[in-house]
Amino acid sequence: MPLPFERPIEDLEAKIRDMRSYAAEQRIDLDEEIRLLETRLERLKVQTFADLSRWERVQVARAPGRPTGLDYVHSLFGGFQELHGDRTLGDDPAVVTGLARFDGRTVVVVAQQKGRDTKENIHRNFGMSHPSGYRKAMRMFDLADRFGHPVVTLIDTPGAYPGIAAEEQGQAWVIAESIRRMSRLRVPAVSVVIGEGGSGGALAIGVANRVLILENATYSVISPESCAAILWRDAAEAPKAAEALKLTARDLAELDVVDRVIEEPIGGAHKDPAAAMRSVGAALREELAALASEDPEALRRARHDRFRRLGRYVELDAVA
Amino acid sequence: MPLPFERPIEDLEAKIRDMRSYAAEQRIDLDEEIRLLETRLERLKVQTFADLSRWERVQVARAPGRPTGLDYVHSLFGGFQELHGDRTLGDDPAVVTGLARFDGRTVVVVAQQKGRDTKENIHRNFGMSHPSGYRKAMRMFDLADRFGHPVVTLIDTPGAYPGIAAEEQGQAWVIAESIRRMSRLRVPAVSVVIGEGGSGGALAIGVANRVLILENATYSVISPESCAAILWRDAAEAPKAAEALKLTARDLAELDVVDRVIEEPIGGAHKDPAAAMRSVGAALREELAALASEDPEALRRARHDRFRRLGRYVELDAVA
Amino acid sequence: MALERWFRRSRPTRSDDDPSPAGLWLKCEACSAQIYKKDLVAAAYLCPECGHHYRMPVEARIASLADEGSFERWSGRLGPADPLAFHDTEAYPDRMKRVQEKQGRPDAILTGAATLHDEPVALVVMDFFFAGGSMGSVVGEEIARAAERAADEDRSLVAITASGGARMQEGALSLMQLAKTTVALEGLAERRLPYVSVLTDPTTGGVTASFATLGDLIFAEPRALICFAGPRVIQQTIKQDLPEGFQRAEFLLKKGMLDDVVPRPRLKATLARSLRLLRGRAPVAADLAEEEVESTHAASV
Amino acid sequence: MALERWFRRSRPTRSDDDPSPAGLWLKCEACSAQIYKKDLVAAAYLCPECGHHYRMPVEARIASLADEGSFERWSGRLGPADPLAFHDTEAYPDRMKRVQEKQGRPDAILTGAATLHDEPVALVVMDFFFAGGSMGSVVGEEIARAAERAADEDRSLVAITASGGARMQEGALSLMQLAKTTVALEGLAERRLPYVSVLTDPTTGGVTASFATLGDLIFAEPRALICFAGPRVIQQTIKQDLPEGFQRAEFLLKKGMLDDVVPRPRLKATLARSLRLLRGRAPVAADLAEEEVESTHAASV
Ligand SMILES: [Zn+2]
Ligand SMILES: [Zn+2]
Repeated sequence: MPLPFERPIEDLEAKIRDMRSYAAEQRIDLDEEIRLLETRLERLKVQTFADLSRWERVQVARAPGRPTGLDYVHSLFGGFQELHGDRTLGDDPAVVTGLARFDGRTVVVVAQQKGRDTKENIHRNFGMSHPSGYRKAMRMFDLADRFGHPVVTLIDTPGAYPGIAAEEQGQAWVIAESIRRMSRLRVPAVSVVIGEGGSGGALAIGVANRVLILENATYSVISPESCAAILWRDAAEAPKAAEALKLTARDLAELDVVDRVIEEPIGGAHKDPAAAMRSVGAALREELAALASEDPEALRRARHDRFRRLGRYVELDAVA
Repeated sequence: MPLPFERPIEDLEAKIRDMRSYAAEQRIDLDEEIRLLETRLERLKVQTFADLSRWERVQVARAPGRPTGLDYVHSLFGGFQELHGDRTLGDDPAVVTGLARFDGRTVVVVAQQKGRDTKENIHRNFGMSHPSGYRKAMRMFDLADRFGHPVVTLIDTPGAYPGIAAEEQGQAWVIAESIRRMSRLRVPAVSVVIGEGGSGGALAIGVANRVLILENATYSVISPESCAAILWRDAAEAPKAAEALKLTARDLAELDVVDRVIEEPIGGAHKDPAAAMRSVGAALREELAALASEDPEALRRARHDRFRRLGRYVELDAVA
Repeated sequence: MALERWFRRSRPTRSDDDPSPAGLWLKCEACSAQIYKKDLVAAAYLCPECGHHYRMPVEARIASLADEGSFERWSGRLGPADPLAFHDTEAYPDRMKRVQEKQGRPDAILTGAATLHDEPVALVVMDFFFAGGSMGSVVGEEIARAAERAADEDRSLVAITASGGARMQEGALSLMQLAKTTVALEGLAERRLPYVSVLTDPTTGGVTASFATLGDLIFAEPRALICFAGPRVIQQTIKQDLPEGFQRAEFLLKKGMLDDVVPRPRLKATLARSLRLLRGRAPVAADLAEEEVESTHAASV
Repeated sequence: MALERWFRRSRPTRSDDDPSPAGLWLKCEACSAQIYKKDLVAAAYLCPECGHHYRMPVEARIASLADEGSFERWSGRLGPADPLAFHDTEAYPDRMKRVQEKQGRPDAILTGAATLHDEPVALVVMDFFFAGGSMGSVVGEEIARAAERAADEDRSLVAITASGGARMQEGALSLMQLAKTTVALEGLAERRLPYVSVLTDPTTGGVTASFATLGDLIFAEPRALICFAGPRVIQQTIKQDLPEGFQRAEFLLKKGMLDDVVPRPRLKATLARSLRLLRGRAPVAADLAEEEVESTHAASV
């Protein structure tokens, strides 16, 4: 099912298909006409995706068929050895972790994982972690530090799960601890927001030296729906909230929240997952290579400074 | 209720009381006779406690009225600030932890706590910890290291609790981790076995620079009852098992498992808790003072070496 | 992030307001007794009848903790920007102006130096009556600066938290304050200076998920609501009633998340004693005197 | 400590014995199929019908892991002493002598150097058929020495555990092996050398509560019983039936205690790949070939 703003594109694509089969059946030469339509299609796609509203980008970030954490893991990394469990409470399927090879080095991978279908979505709790997932991530941070391997995290979650067990088991405590633990890493850490960067549940594994984001991914303090429910008292005002929250990749780059925006194939990552994954791979390769020569303490310090700086405020003395 | 071997002593004590009140009532001078009986009583006590079988010492180690962890904490330490919780699963009442003042310094205290009556025993699970208790202890080890304060642990447990939740929550995992965590401390650590040192559940908080034990306390790989049930196929053979296991303070000193035996008042700590606590306080003061000048790495190294050495085996080359 | 109902345009629920101003009498929300408001204020915002802990204005909190005349304000020179040009039914700067005037400070926080029974500390106190104590860039920056200055001046850090969570109007920048406040605590750890947090009613969302729960010791006030996701969010998610006492301080103590629940009258002595113990100093008489009245487990009032 | 039923004087249950010797045929304890014992041995002690993992003799285990001809024995020069002069129905030295003759080694452990797909390791394999794999001073010392020598020789450490727990006949000295084996692992950690433990059926008591669960990675074989307190001890304590699958490898994986459950045919490749990854080396073809047949979650056979 196409997203609403994808309909004109799909319509035009259908028209081109029709014309092609008509030309073939009737053995008429419509090549010229088809070429013209294809040019128009290309322009339509570029235009549509350049002009997407923030709310529409939220739809792209959540689109079915968009590559998930495990898709990246399997396409970008070799020899993946999944590691399970938090050694405390359980093994959270909403976070997949392990060791893998990437660009000639071992990396420790922490990937939030939504389902690729309904069954997997239920198994993965729609990518919403319990405390156990963050404890598993922290175990990976420890492992990375112990053996000196870089950390790659892939962020894609609506948020940490809001449930009874999650609260009982200290959801806030593990998020805070994970933020601290990741900030203290003495190895390179790169995070990529590949879909939804949902609030504290995303930041918990996002305290990296370099924070990358895909062009149509989002990263926000609150979901547009919840924000709308609070400020407009109506979740249906989510489009307004999305606009106000400035949660797109370009917005976040302007706010220095992310360091680099990775372009998606025209039409969005869900239209060409392989191309999207290649782009992420290329960006990751560059970032990890750039960090490889830094010494452990410098890496920690740089990460500390990066997050220490974030925020905008007014010096009142200067104003007065 | 006296322990079986305490009966002759209690009888003699009763006789002396009778004679005193008879003398007072009848206004007869029996001072000479009473003095003689008192001398005999003293000798009987000394003899009885010198000759206790290992099984009888097990009884003394478990005797009601014997001072518990919290009794020591309140009598020996000042300004006790109890700290609760493992920040993960719960707050185990079978282990009491906190900060306190002792001999002019701050110490971090970890004390296993049995009940002083039935109600408290149920609350404290008879001193048998769940994983949460060991995690709480580890949190204290972290705190001690972070602020550079010595650790004092008081050991008194039949063992780690064998139950469904305890196994599910990784009882073995936390004991192993606690052993490791304590062995890595970079501050002085002194453990005192004040009652029952029940197997891995005791060792988990017993990896100290100096391991002290009260004269009638025990420390064993398995309880005499369980050992008897396995080897003699009859738990009633516990006295035989206690004998074979060599689990008394003197035995353990000979095996180098403990470094120092603290004398109890004649008749056992339960007969004069205040005196027993004073003796423990004096021993602790000496041990902590001796360790105070060691540097952090030397303390860790010495603890490592102490436990690395334990064990007795035969070099077969030498034998052959 | 927890729902921040305190940003709703109108109808703030009664308990969101400072209980002290306006009207002479109050009906206790816990025991229904009629309370003379002056008595409530005089009793550190405890119900004189049942001991119920009311939310406390920032200045009263500082007065209840700092030794007399010892408090020296640090915060106040930073004000909120409007990085998103945020506008819901009202522009963010306009909304801020109103709250600033009401609360008499530029944002939802007051920080400064003080002594607690002669123990030098940096105090960080969140103002729940200022936009629900929400954390934006100013709150995050003030906390970070206080933590860093505490480390420089050899002071322990004490944070009294009360917050609806991160501030939506500054978007992802508010979210980043979780990381900023966290990394700013490192200087204290490196210098072996204690950081103790005290969670008061309510402490939720991004504040709970960052510096509030990173204390070397974590205390909470009786019955304080402490959570990541608020009760209503959870109820909407799971469509079930929540257990009695869920997300309250006493519940979290049982779940192992707190070092203790400390009633307000014992808070100053508990803090001073804990800080002195952590710093290896002998507690002073005032701390020990309070200790005598303590039971092993914090009594709920 | 877990009950060590393997020390009972008589009636050892069938599965305590090496399944290979005596008799040509065996009825599978899992699927009841008639198995030709030579087939069982040839298949690394997996039931050819249902894949059930039988307990494996130490030499067969080493053959299944070490590259051909690569194993070099380290252990064997230490024998048990009798520090307690222990005597139940039989003197401890007499009992040891019998077991030593049966198993052909001085105590319940074999250690040595090997390569796994060319990756240099120290192998520690516990012999469950030797007095229930119980850990006394010799077992503890051999493990400690193997860990230390691995660190000296720049090898990873792989421990294959199978044990009823600490050995009663050496009393508190056996208990101290929990600490000894733990501290002996420190050299590996300091040199950034991996330690991976593989828990096989059964791993209980003091072994589970020490080095076995301290691996950088912890794997287990399918259906292996892994516990601190044995099922019977727990049943006696709580007087209730235990849940199905309780304390089995798959159960513990779900509880977060294991990195994965690895069927025996994939064990060597999984170990080699994991060690190479941890050491920052590219996996070799043999490890990756095996990987293709893996699903995300370890399949139970
Ligand atoms: Zn009231
Ligand atoms: Zn079979």
